Amino acid sequence: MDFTTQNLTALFENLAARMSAERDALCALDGLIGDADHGIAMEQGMAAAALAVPNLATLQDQFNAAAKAFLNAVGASSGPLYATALMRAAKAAGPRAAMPRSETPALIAAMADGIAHRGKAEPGQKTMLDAWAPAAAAAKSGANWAEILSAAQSGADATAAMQATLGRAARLGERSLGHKDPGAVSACMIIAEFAKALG
Amino acid sequence: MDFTTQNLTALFENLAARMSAERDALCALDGLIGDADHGIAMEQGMAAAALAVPNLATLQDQFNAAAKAFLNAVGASSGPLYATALMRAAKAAGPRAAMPRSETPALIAAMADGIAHRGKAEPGQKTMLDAWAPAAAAAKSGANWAEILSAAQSGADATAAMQATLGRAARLGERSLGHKDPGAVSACMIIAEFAKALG
Amino acid sequence: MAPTQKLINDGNHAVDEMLRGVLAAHPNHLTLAAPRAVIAKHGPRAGKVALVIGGGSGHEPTFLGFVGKGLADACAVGNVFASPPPQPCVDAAMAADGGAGVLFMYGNYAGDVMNFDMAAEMLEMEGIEARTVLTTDDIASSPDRAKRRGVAGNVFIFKAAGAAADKMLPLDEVARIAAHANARTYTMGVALSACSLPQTRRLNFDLPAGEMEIGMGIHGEPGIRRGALKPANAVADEIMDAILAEMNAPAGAKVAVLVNSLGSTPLMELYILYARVAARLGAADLSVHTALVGPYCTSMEMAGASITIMHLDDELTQMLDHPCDCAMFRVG
Amino acid sequence: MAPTQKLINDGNHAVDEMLRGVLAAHPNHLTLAAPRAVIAKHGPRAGKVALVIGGGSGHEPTFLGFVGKGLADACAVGNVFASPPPQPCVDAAMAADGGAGVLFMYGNYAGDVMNFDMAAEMLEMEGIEARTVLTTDDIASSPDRAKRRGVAGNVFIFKAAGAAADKMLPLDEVARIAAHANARTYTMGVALSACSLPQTRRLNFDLPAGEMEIGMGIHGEPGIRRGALKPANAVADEIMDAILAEMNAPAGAKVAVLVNSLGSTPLMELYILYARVAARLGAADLSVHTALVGPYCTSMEMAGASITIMHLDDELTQMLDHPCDCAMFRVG
Ligand SMILES: Nc1ncnc2c1ncn2[C@@H]1O[C@H](COP(=O)(O)OP(=O)(O)O)[C@@H](O)[C@H]1O
Ligand SMILES: Nc1ncnc2c1ncn2[C@@H]1O[C@H](COP(=O)(O)OP(=O)(O)O)[C@@H](O)[C@H]1O
Ligand SMILES: [Mg+2]
Ligand SMILES: [Mg+2]
Ligand SMILES: [Mg+2]
Ligand SMILES: [Mg+2]
Repeated sequence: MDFTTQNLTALFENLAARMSAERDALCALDGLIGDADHGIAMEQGMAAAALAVPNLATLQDQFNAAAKAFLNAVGASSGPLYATALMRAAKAAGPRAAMPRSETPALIAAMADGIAHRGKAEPGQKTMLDAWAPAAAAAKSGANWAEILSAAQSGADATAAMQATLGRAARLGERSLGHKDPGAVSACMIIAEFAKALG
Repeated sequence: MDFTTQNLTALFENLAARMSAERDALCALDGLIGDADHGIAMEQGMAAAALAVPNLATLQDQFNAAAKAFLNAVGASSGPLYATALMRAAKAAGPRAAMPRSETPALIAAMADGIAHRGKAEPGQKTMLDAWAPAAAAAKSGANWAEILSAAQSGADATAAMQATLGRAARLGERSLGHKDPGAVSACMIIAEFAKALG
Repeated sequence: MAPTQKLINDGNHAVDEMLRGVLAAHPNHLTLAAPRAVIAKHGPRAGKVALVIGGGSGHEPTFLGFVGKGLADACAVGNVFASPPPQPCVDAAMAADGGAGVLFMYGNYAGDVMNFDMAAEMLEMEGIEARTVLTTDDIASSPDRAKRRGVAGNVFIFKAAGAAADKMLPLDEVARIAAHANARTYTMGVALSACSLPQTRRLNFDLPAGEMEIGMGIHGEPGIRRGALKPANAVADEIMDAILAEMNAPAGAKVAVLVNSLGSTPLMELYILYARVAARLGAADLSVHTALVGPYCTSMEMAGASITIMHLDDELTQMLDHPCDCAMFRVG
Repeated sequence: MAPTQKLINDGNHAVDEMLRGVLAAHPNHLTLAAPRAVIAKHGPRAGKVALVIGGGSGHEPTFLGFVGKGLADACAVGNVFASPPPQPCVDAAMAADGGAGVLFMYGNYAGDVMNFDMAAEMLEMEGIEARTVLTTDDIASSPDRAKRRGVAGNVFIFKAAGAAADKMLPLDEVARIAAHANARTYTMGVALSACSLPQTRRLNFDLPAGEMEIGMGIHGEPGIRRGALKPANAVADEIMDAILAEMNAPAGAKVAVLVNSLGSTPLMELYILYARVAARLGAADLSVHTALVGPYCTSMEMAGASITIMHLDDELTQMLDHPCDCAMFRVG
């Protein structure tokens, strides 16, 4: 069965619900090495995205609408990063009402590219890219959704041992050690929802 | 043995030490129905008075010097009240280097008069006068120092059941009930030091 | 309990060190007439009524910050939450005196009344006429206006009197306008946290989370009653209900508004309150001529806010619009 | 843990309700160009470079309060501690554009850079030239100036750029002066308590009594290190040592000083700090041309303070002295 616009609408609803449920935990994580608002940004962004996607004809339109809605609701760092990620996903999905499930891992790879591009980020800098990049690598190498998610999670776990060199936490120097990057943690949650819908 | 200028110098030293020791407790009391600074006012006032009284020729000069020093160090409500009290004590002591101990209870009566005059206060309004007035009444009726002190203490204890109608606490209405007036409590401490020196 | 977190040196010297900083920061506005007596550089002049304000410290920018051309000529500076003694009041008055008499203005507190009254007596002996107008704008503090405290309304009331003096009106007129301004000014506040004195660094009362003190003054004294912490709009409504009922202004009247922080309540919260205050005034068909939002009359680090409304008439409008130039407040 | 004590309604609407209050309180200064895009009533005009500032909310009076004739022409308003998205930046720029180009100025944070860069790209498509000067005054945040955060120094840096634009200088010159102002501005701060977001009302970090965060930014993010809470003079000395060493100004130079409250630190403490700052500047034979003391760039209810020194030259002096008239800041 193909992945349809209905399926994507449902996925964004799940993403919104998940971010809402995790809001305070993500804020607490961001409080340790950032400004304690990451959960709020992700909740607002995904809520806006979920409102924007129903009743659109193509997956591409949906992802683009989600990108725009997320960005306008949030700003912050997460806004441009996820807006760019979602616009890349739109391109990958293309102007069609459904796509074969076998092609969906390419969405993850596209999103990771968008984040790296917008954030001028590389793996190892203790950002969300440390979850997205290994997930994308797994996706590109033909891994299944469980493997993609597990790659993201290992990547996010590894951020605890990194010293941040990009984003707000970079100013903390060694004080950023020992805490996971909140953006990498929320990235795993997003990828987990993709996996649940598609795996 | 007469009560001399040396004795009065020592008494003010004791008053300063006592107020310093009780500062935080008096502030805490004032916090319940006032602005939490009564201990600070009494500490500063008595410290300044103690510095002002040595090397003066007469008890009158000493009390007047103490009055002025207390007032200038403190302001607040306590300043004018105790300055006036101490000026009345100066008058009662008179321009002499010593006074018979038997006459010293008159100092308490004079101080109480000064406070009532400056504060336009009457007993029952939940102020320091509720300690000073019964002490003065006892002093005038020929009571000994133990009795004077005990009158002051009963008066101060009774303020807990009063609703304030004068001073800062008057704005609290019924919320002033159940707490002793801080000025009445510090008054007992002062009278206790007089009693220790003179009893 | 651990001492509260303050950037001070020695609590006993906090007021004098602050004063030193104020004088250093505002050399074009303020100078010292005597210890604890601050005078405006360009305010006092011959033939002008001298407006002398004062009170305890810890309310900054009240009182110090309102000394300047067009507002107060001088200020007596007390210890934290303590009226200044008579001497600095006298020093301030003598330094500001222009031969046309002195008007003392300060909040109605027992301590301030006793000290300033002693100062007025001392000035009389010097042949200087001193009159007094107490501010009594805190409507929560007593049903009887004469017994009320003076709180944030000070800003508007001092401003009106300062303008009258700056226009070279005689003492009688300045005092009349000051009393008139006070009579038409209404304030009520709430506190969301206690504050602490520099000497003790202990919270002066205990306020559990989720509660607030209603009818709060500006000295950390408890309010009139304690209640559940409500949303900003409900708090604004409770205060505006009380003020509008007392003020009883006819539709179409003009008002001045001050939404004041008691210390640590930030501008974001004040403007949220202001939005509701403006809506309430609009609904009552009252128009806002002047709006001030910020920390104008504080209790050090206390959290909370007060709302002041001055019911304007042409005279008071003119007085509020008159220019003034103080270290911490300017109009025009 | 109990929610922090705030006078708000719904945390999700706090920024929009604040904005409503700001616009209601300052109708002569500010108006809305689009949602979350505020524009000065008397600032923008034909042939003038448009200075557009912006950033997250929660720093009031930064950024909103510095919009007005002679300073910023417009401002994009983000969520609390969150950069505004590109759209309000574009809206603010288009509304303020006078045909002479747009200068974006904001603090150097990853989020702001991404959003404003997207805005600049969008403006390019509209044929409007947009340049950017980031503020990077927080000397504690990195040894490398280009990587530093922009904090309270914003006030002086925006002021200089706003004056240059108001004098009708061309975009190149305005951008040069803005960068020059930034390069000569040095800030460092300490925090004595955390703050909390309106949505979560939880303290964003845990600071035990008796400790402080040193090298604190303005978003409640932890500082560079944590240390024992020291007396005000020792704190001022530590900051001034760092600033003076970096600034390396010759004896006789002029400076502008800002002693800024991060939120709940009251004027009393700021002036105690200022007294020491003035003494240190005097000892280094530096003279104070402008002194600001108060809450200029805050983190809501956070306790703490920062010290900013701008090393003046004739050009910057002229820019700081140039008049401006904003809702929350005035010069001249
Ligand atoms: N340049 C960047 N590239 C990739 N990810 C970044 C970059 N800057 C920040 N991030 C991510 O953004 C997260 C913070 O997001 P959020 O809290 O919403 O924004 P802000 O830092 O503006 O408050 C960080 O945990 C990190 O994962
Ligand atoms: N009018 C008055 N007459 C007599 N005593 C008064 C009067 N007003 C206040 N007091 C006393 O002063 C005490 C408070 O003193 P203090 O805390 O030093 O001054 P303040 O109230 O100005 O802070 C009260 O507890 C009360 O005993
Ligand atoms: Mg964040
Ligand atoms: Mg008291
Ligand atoms: Mg007091
Ligand atoms: Mg943020």
